[in-house]
Amino acid sequence: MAEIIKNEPIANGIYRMSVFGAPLGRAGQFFMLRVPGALDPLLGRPISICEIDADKGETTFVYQPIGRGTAQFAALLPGQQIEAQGPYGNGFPLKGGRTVLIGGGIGTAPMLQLAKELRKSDPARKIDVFLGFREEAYLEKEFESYADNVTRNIGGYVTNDVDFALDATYYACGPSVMLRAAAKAADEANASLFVSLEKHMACGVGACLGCTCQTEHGRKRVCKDGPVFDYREVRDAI
Amino acid sequence: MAEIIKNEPIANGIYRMSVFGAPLGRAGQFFMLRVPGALDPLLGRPISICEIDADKGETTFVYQPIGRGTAQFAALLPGQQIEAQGPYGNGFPLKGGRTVLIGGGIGTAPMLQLAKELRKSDPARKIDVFLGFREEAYLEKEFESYADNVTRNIGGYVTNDVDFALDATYYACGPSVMLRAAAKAADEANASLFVSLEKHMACGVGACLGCTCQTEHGRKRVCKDGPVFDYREVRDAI
Amino acid sequence: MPSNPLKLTLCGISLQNPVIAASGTFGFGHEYAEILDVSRLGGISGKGLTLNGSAGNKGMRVYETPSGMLNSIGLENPGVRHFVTHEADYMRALGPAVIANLGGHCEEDYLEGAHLLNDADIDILELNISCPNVKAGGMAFGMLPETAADITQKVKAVSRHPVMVKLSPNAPDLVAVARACESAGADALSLVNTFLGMAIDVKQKCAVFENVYAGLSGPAILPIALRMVHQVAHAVTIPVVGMGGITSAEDALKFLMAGAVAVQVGTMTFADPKAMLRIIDGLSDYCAQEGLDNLQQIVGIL
Amino acid sequence: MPSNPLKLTLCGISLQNPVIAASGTFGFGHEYAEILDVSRLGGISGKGLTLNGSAGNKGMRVYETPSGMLNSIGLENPGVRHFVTHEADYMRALGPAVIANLGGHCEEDYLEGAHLLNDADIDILELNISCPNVKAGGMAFGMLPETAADITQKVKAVSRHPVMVKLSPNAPDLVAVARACESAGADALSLVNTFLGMAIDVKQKCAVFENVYAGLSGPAILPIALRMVHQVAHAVTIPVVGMGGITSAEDALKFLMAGAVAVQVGTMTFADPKAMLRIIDGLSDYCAQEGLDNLQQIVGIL
Ligand SMILES: Cc1cc2nc3c(=O)[nH]c(=O)nc-3n(C[C@H](O)[C@H](O)[C@H](O)COP(=O)(O)OP(=O)(O)OC[C@H]3O[C@@H](n4cnc5c(N)ncnc54)[C@H](O)[C@@H]3O)c2cc1C
Ligand SMILES: Cc1cc2nc3c(=O)[nH]c(=O)nc-3n(C[C@H](O)[C@H](O)[C@H](O)COP(=O)(O)OP(=O)(O)OC[C@H]3O[C@@H](n4cnc5c(N)ncnc54)[C@H](O)[C@@H]3O)c2cc1C
Ligand SMILES: Cc1cc2nc3c(=O)[nH]c(=O)nc-3n(C[C@H](O)[C@H](O)[C@H](O)COP(=O)(O)O)c2cc1C
Ligand SMILES: Cc1cc2nc3c(=O)[nH]c(=O)nc-3n(C[C@H](O)[C@H](O)[C@H](O)COP(=O)(O)O)c2cc1C
Ligand code: FES
Ligand code: FES
Repeated sequence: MAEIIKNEPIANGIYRMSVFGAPLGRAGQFFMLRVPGALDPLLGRPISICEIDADKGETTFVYQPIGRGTAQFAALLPGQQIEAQGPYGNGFPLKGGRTVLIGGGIGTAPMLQLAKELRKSDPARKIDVFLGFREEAYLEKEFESYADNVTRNIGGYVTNDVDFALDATYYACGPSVMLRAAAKAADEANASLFVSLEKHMACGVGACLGCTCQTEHGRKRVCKDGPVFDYREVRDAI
Repeated sequence: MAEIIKNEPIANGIYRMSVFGAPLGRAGQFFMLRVPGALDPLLGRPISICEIDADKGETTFVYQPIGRGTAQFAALLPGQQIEAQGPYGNGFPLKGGRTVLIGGGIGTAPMLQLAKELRKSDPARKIDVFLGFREEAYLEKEFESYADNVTRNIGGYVTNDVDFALDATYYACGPSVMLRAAAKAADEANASLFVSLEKHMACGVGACLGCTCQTEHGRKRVCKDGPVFDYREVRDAI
Repeated sequence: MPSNPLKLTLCGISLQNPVIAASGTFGFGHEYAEILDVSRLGGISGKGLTLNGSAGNKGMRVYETPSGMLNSIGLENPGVRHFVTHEADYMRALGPAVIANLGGHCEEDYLEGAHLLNDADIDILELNISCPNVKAGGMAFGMLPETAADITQKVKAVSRHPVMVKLSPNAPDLVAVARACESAGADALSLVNTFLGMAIDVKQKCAVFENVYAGLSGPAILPIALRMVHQVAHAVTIPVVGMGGITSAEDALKFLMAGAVAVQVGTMTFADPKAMLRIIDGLSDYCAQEGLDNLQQIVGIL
Repeated sequence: MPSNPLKLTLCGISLQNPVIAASGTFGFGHEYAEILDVSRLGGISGKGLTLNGSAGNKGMRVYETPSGMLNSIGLENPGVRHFVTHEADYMRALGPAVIANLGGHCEEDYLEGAHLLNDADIDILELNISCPNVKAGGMAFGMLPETAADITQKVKAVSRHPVMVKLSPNAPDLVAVARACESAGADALSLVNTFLGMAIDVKQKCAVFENVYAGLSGPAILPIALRMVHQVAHAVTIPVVGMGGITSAEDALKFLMAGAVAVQVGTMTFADPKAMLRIIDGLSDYCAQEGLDNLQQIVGIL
């Protein structure tokens, strides 16, 4: 059980929630969040770690209330409790050298903690961040603390802004169309690209087989073996 | 939908919640309260009006978190919404002359608004209040604003403190044992006694027939034809 | 002036929309008429009637379960004669289509009840052969195709009203029962009635209900009810009215897409008395968004 | 030293408590072993196996419903041989009783699978004749008393392990199936598997699941599952293991009072991974409060 410290809109239809007491994870991992007590909604909702403040013991999520579960989250107030099971999933591999981060919509959320960890692991490296939004940008300022460049795109194709021919590691999270475009570009440029996938989940830990997908190395569970994969492995599942 | 103004414990395991925006009722009526959105708990919980502040448009409830629904209420914070359907039920008949109010445990709650209305209807009348609690008293002070005497009993039988032989109207709400004792005493003294009954409810409006009881005048619905009855009518249902 | 996209015809009766209050959850309309504009409903199915009325079951009658409820009302009702003389005209005056729900303990009761209802100005007789809460009650008739067909055919022979048979989800072979009722002349089918369930009071170490088992309704049963409506709608050609846990316009659309021409809403009305009005508004919005001339165009598209 | 009041014997196997992880909801134990002390469980029923393994169903596989979920995993599993060589010993080392859940597409698959499992160090073979998610799959065997008895008897003849037959709540006559399995030699029965349900994506105007229907589990089904366990436990003399929507010690006690000697917990583990540990602690507390030497004293008191 974690305690809600803050829970506020940061853009139209986008909320940021900070909680205290959830075990600390790492970039690319997620929690199954659930309002305690009631049996409906029943299952936890997978929500990525957006930022970790290890000193304060706080984890921040950025989420979009789109259905019953997430709408319930938006109604919570500081001081109330939320069940935060996790951290689950493999997280992003922290590669050395130059890195390019591509986030689309709510997929920008996990990129922030990734930028933070990449920066911490190497204060001198180059980190380029590309953010794509449909209508309104968010988290831009936060990225500026860790990135060298933050490019944002509203209403267009963020992947068009990205040069995939650099000697860099690329990380992407966002809607399928965006990931497919990134994969195509990475193919053409022979780039190294890691993608974070989304699937409907029940358990989040690898037990129910609700989120499996076909990969180059057999069937894998997005929640447990992912959500982050080398895009070449999961080409058919994007 | 009503907005929560206050929601705090006032004794061990007893909460008081004030809401704004619920239609104003009268003493003895109740609301079906429900946390909006989720489908579990599904049904509203019948909770009596404890006090009405007509000027502010506020209704106050006093409740005991004993199960899933009421425990959910206790976790709500000011600013959050609660569905308050009602007011339902007949309410207490406001008789003239001397009155004696008997409340047991959480059954003290509806008596407060009754005292208020009785006092308002006749500033000169005599109002005696008897409150029985198992371990800890609450609402005592509030009753003092309207009553001439407030007698409390902790751990004993509150009905033993009451003289049923007065030329007065008696009102009682509390656990069945208490109501049965009051009915017996009223029988012996030939007193006029109104009791507020409790039954498990689904609709609260008289449509589901989940709360019917056998009365002297045929089957009646506690939610719609009651919850307040002349005790003689519902002797077998107490 | 564009015509009302929600209107439909059920058993030759014109309904202004496909949202009907489910039997046993709306009385005869009085109570909710004080709280909401009941004239906006498509129809109202009244509390289940038995020939001579009944005081219903003893003991606990309603019990909440996760996203659902068990009830053991046991058809408490004032009897068919009372309905004919005191309730039918009131219901007619409310505006929505009037459906009388008739249960029975034996064939004679059903037939005499149906006969008496010929004197009432109702639109549809809903033949309840599926109430699980009365011993030797309606559900016995609804479990097997033969008995269901038999009572349907006999009631049809007596009644001047269209007959909609209400099916039990507890029937071993629901589709066979549905087909049998169709062959026996049913004008429409409605389903589902409640699922047989059980509750135990752990503290008291006893069953919560005097009858031990009771009927489960509410959102919890929606996925099973939807599957059953889909199966039945694909097996018969008469209209099917679907129900079971509907809470929203989206839920209602699911039943329509699965093959129901109309829906009934029960338990959700208890939780939110205005649920049916919300659903009607939502269906209107849906037609506008999708550019549908008539909502019936989506019936059975799955 | 007082003995453990939760312990019991099931099919001759000693269990430290009556709380068993339900098949398909706990993998083979690996995943939850990272999160909680799985050694405290009474038993673990592994993911349903088929002879040659399977990639499971395509498309959407899990979908939340009010207080429940539909699944259409379709028995994705690595096959019996893989289980025997790679999983059985791991499960044994975890501590709780080891139950292998075996599904099948045809009689040969079941018998060959049961034969191969003779080489594995398991405690109980749970014969799954009730998976609703595989076409021509296990559920076909579980619908009728004759087919259920036939496969039970044949598997019993092949297997060196005690056989617990897992029943389908979708069987037209569940009690008859239970009796038939008992007569055919089943050592125990477990129920319920999931209820056939349906989900529709209104926006896309299509069924959510490629197989159209899927299996409903979770708290929503508890009242129906409890009724079925009560019915079956009263109809047979072999032990019954109950399940369906259990979330708490109180829920578990309901199934025990209804006649189950042990329970399985599935969906609730997804919502709260530690649910089974809470349940075990709650059952211990209950024995202490009630002064029970052994929890089995309350089995079937209703
Ligand atoms: C690994 C992972 C990380 C995620 N991180 C974030 C994040 O940081 N911020 C954010 O806003 N969203 C995130 N999502 C998506 C988020 O989980 C869904 O938006 C959310 O579950 C929707 O729940 P709901 O109750 O609002 O919607 P409903 O439609 O009511 O949900 C019904 C069911 O479907 C599931 N579901 C619905 N949409 C999705 C979806 N897009 N992905 C997975 N399951 C879904 C729900 O979990 C639930 O079980 C993430 C998803 C995954 C798989
Ligand atoms: C007319 C009326 C007025 C009431 N006024 C108050 C009040 O002012 N303050 C207060 O604390 N309580 C009051 N109660 C009792 C209150 O309704 C129950 O304590 C509450 O419903 C319990 O809900 P739960 O979810 O906490 O318990 P659960 O046991 O989880 O509830 C399960 C179901 O049982 C019903 N239920 C459980 N206990 C009772 C009960 N004692 N009476 C009726 N239904 C019950 C619930 O409504 C729910 O449908 C009143 C009851 C009635 C009938
Ligand atoms: C309290 C209650 C009483 C009911 N009484 C009747 C009845 O008299 N006749 C009948 O045919 N169905 C009766 N039903 C069943 C409902 O009409 C409906 O079939 C069922 O509740 C499923 O719909 P729902 O989930 O929307 O409630 C009753 C249901 C409830 C909850
Ligand atoms: C995701 C999922 C997968 C399941 N897989 C199996 C299986 O492989 N074999 C089986 O016998 N039952 C399977 N079941 C059924 C459960 O074992 C159990 O019978 C059912 O879920 C009811 O219990 P519950 O409500 O506690 O989940 C599965 C259930 C779920 C939810
Ligand atoms: S969500 Fe259960 S295996 Fe991934
Ligand atoms: S609670 Fe429905 S009639 Fe009283």
